[in-house]
Amino acid sequence: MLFYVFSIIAIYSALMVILSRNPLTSALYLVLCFFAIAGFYVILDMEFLAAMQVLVYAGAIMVLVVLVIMLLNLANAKNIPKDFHQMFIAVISFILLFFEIFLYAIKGSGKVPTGIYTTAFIKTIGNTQIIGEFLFTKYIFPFEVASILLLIAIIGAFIFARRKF
Amino acid sequence: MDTKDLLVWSIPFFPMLGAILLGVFGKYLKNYAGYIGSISIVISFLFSVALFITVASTHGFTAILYPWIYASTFKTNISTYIDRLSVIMLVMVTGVSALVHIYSIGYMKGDKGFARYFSYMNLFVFSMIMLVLANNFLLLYVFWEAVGFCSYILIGFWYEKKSASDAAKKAFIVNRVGDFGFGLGVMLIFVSTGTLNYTSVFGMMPSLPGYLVTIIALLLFAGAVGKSAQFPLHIWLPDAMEGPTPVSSLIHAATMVTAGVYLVARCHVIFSYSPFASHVVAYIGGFTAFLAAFIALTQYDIKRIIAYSTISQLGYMFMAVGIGSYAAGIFHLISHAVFKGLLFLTAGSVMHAMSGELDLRKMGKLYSKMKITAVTFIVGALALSGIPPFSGFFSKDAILADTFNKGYYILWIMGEVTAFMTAFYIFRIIFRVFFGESHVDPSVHVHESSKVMTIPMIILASLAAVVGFIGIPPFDHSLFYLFLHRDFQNSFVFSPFVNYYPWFLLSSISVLAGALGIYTAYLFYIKQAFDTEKIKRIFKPVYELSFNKVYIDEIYDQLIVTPLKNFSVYLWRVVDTFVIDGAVNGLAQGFASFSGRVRRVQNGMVMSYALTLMIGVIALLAYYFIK
Amino acid sequence: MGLFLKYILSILIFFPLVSGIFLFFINKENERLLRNLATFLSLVEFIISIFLFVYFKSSAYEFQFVEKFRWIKTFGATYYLGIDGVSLFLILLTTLLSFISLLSSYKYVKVHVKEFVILMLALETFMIGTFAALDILLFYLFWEFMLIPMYFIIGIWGSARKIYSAVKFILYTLAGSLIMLFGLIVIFILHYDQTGSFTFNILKLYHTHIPLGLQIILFIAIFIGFAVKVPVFPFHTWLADAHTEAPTAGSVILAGVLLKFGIYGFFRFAIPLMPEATLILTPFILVLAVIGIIYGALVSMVQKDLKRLVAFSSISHMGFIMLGLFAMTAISVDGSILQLINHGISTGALFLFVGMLYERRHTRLISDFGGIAKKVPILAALFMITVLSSIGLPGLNGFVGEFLILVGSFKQYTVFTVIATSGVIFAAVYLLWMFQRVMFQNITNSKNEQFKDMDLREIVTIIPLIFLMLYIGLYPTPFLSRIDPTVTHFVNMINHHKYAYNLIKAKIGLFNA
Amino acid sequence: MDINAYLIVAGILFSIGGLGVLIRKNLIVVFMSLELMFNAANLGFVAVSGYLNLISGDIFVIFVMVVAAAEAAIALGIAIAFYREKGTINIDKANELKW
Repeated sequence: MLFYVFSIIAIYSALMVILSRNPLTSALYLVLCFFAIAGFYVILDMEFLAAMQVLVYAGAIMVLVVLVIMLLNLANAKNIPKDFHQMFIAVISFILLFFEIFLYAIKGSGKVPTGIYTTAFIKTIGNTQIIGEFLFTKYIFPFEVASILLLIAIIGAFIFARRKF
Repeated sequence: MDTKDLLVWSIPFFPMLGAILLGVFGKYLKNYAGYIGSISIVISFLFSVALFITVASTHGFTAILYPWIYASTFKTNISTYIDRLSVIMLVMVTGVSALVHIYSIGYMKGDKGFARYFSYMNLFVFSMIMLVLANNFLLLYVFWEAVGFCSYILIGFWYEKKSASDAAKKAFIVNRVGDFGFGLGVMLIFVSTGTLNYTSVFGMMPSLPGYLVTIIALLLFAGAVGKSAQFPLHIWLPDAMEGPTPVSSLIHAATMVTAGVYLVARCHVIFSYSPFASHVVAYIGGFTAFLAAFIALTQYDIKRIIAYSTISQLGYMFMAVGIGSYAAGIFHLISHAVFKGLLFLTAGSVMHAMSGELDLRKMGKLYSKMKITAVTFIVGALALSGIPPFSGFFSKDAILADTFNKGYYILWIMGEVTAFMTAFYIFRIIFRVFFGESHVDPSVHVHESSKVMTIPMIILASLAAVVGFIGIPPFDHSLFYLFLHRDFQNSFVFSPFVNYYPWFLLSSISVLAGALGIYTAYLFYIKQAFDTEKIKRIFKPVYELSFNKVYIDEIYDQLIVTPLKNFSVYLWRVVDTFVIDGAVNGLAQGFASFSGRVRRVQNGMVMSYALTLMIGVIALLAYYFIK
Repeated sequence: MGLFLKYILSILIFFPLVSGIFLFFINKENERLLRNLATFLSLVEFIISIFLFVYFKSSAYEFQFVEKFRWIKTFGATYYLGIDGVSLFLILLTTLLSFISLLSSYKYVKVHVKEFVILMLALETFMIGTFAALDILLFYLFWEFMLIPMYFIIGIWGSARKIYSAVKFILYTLAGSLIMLFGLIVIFILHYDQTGSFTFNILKLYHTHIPLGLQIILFIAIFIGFAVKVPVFPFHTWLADAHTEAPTAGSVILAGVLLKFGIYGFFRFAIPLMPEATLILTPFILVLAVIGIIYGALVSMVQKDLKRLVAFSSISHMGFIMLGLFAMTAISVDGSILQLINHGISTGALFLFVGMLYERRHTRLISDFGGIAKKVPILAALFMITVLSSIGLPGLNGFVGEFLILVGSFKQYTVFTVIATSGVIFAAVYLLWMFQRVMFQNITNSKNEQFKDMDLREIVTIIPLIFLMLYIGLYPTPFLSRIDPTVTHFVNMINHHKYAYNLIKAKIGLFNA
Repeated sequence: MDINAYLIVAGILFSIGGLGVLIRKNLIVVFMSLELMFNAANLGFVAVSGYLNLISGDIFVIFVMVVAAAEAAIALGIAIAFYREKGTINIDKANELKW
């Protein structure tokens, strides 16, 4: 039941993201959408990810977006012409795309559960611990790389945002 | 290498050494260049005489210097073949060369290219010696071309003159046309016999099919036609007179141009097994003799007249070797070398005295001013006209008697008519240059040449007077015939004697023809018995034909040179630039315009790129789904 | 010494490249040092290559100085080097001409000296590598690398239409070599299908059995690749432009070495890989070769530009070489290979002389010269020898090669040979006519009054070539004795296939003559 | 809930995001649509991971978040630079990537 509620919220807010004219409205709907997705994570027993979703996406990234919108004063940037030709093809192709995804989804891969991390097992340890354990053992190298990536992103953002190149 | 070999190799060695020394250090040698050049030839001449004596008493032999080209089954050496024919040629070549070199010291005095001249001349003598000595066809071909090259650089010696460099180029290219045939002949010999050695090739001739022998012989003869300036490749020789006169004397009268005759005589085995080819040789010779004499009748340039005379006399020689009278041909070659060399040297002396003037119309009455030159010239002219007891009489009559007795009557008649014309044109020179009225430009100081020039002339004149006696008729009992004929024994007799008229009967006819020619010239130019202008008008077509050299140069120009040039320009401008390059560039432009259209797809709009990408993703997914 | 000889080919290949990298660290302002050092290093390279000549066993046809290392194991590519009598001389020619062309560019190349010498040295590496490689992939790698420096040499230091020529050169050759690559890969895959192992080793690929129909298609593909390089008649238009616009050094290397790759490719790859197709297509190739001889000569005759004239004469000469190679007798192939060397020497020297004339007068039009022999006796004399060598005057190198080609081809292809021989006449016509108009007659253009004769550097540049012209002309044995075993082996290998070829001929009734 | 339901929802979100990328011209909105697509993919990861009793999908989501964060920083930096350069954030003005 909860699933359907979240689904409706997510899809509705996603539609509003791309349909509303005001970027600020879009941003707020997007936050809503992220919350809905966080809800999915909770249903799927991944509370840690849900928390991360809210913190990183809804919190950090969207704040940044809103900040930029404010900074560039884009709230009323409405006079952008539309390209109906492009829109038409895009809509058609995305109906097709969705159709394909749908087909893949119902067809399934025929795989059966093989892992040992059943819901019950995760619950005995706690999902945060498991993720943490993995991150610092098996995925330590990607983890470190990710940190470097972030560092680079910081530098990159700084360079791009500087007034003069 | 034993002493005999050493003797052989020292003959070409000295001229070669001289050529290199003079070529490299010529600048520093100044006047000594002439002495070095001459001495090297004289030494070579002495060695030749020594070799002559050696060979006269023994059989011929082969001397190998080193292996030259060894490629798979193709093997040739740098090696020589010495027999009586080659030593006779050798003595003649080195002897005349030595005299001409000495003469040149005087003639070329003060020329800027003095050392260069002697270097070239020594190189020529070296090449000519090697040509005579070669023991295989490839080496012969090599030096065949080498003498052609020396002739090229010597004709073009005064290269500042356009006419000289043109003449040089013409000589080389016309010779190349002949050598084209010669080269093919050499290849055909190798292909059909598997070797290029004279003795092995000649040994295999009887076993080859007749048509092959004929083709080989004709191809070789093509080379001879080019080098010996026979019709239809004779056009280069008159132009070659642009070179210094001693060059004309040595190369274009005595030695190089006779190489063709030497070639036929050397390859007499091949030619004798192909009567057809031999007859081609004989008739071309006869026709050339007549044609050249006919042209010589009306020319005004002394050297050109003598050049046509050379062509004509070479025609006699080919006539002789073409009917199988090889010894007679060689005999005429030797005596012609002497008297024609002499004529050129004296012509050079006249030219020297007249400050380079060669036009008959601007001379006259020179006899009193240059007696030695005049007398020696007259000796040469008498020899050329076949008046006894000068050498030309013996040698020419040996040929004419054989033509008649072997039944070639047409050739004989042509020969006799030519003899008449020969006597006429050569005495035309004498009467107009040395006698008659003087038309000399008064500003020219006419003088006798220096001793260094006259002495070689005198030596040659005395030789021209006496050398004939080695062939006292009847020719086949003469000293010369008996000496040489051993070398020609292995040839196939295709033209037996059909008549046995005694020699004096035939000789008297030719002497008569010669005397008649002289008398006609006398009537024309001394007595002035006829109005020459009137005769010119009456025989206008004939006169024009003779005066314009039968238009052969013009015919070649219209028929070959100009069309070829136009065709080449067509190939370049149309085929190369337009068709091929056009196709290539057209292809490139086609691609460019096609890409020009295609690149419009890339419009720079990020969104449309993204759309395309999405469509690609959809297509891929669809593909995997269907698969 | 032993180690040196063992790896001499690698040393030869990479020495110039290493030298080039070394020169990279020298200040580009110091042009004198750069030039001298580059010339010196290329001289060292040449001296190293002499060891090849000395230690080459002349009686054997097998590959010598072989080096073999694993390179890319997955698809059987190896670093496999080795030379036989043919590649030996081509490598020697390369090292000599590289040295000479560096020495010749002291005056001609005035800008970007550093880049020029480095590119020249790199080019040398790639050229030697191409000749020494016995692995198709390695060969192809060097083959394509070679285009890069040449492209820049033409494009940067060329004259008027340099960009057009450079692009034309690279597109032409690239198109050809890509078609060739296709053919080589097909053979590679066929070999895999037949033996189950990947290899690029040329000696193993020789044994690939290719069905006849496919063989003909592949041969045509590979033929086009090499024919562009040679160049054979309809593929020649890049040559005139590239030769004309390239700087002297570029022209020398182009004519002296790059054109040889086509013939070398035929000899090493196309013919042994597809012998039956070769034998079937020989008449057509010979027709092209003979057309090339006559066409090149005729077009050359009417050129107004000296360099263009020499370039077209190259087409004519390469026609002779094609004729000799495809006539496929031991004598004619011997002659062809010798003529390869001769052509490199004489045409290289011709380009050097044209370059010298250009440096003095800054024009290449024949009509701008005339009468300069008087001013420059040394230049005239040496130029004359070179011209004569190119004409094929006996006693000089050109004659030996040309004669062997013709005499070898004569028996089987008489008509072609006769036509080809007439090309010898035309050679005399166009070269002597050119020489006359440039050197002889009176000085008509007052600018020619100030002509300077050759200086010491120029004489040193030319003398090795002149020496070789005389040496090969008078005593070709050291050359022929090393070439001959290889060639004999090659011809025997082809004749081995004649049997199969004759069967095919009988079956399809082709060329019943 | 059945795994398919999650995947279909993820698919819908992904499609909507992609549509947004293609039809909107506002650089910021395009960026937000991209984030939406990321999230759709994340949802898929988590759902499948849970279904297969694995943990790697979840770990991957964390990395995706890292990348998204980094991307956000850079992308917004670019957006500012772009706006400064062109005076607008109409994405059609970024049309120099051609020919």
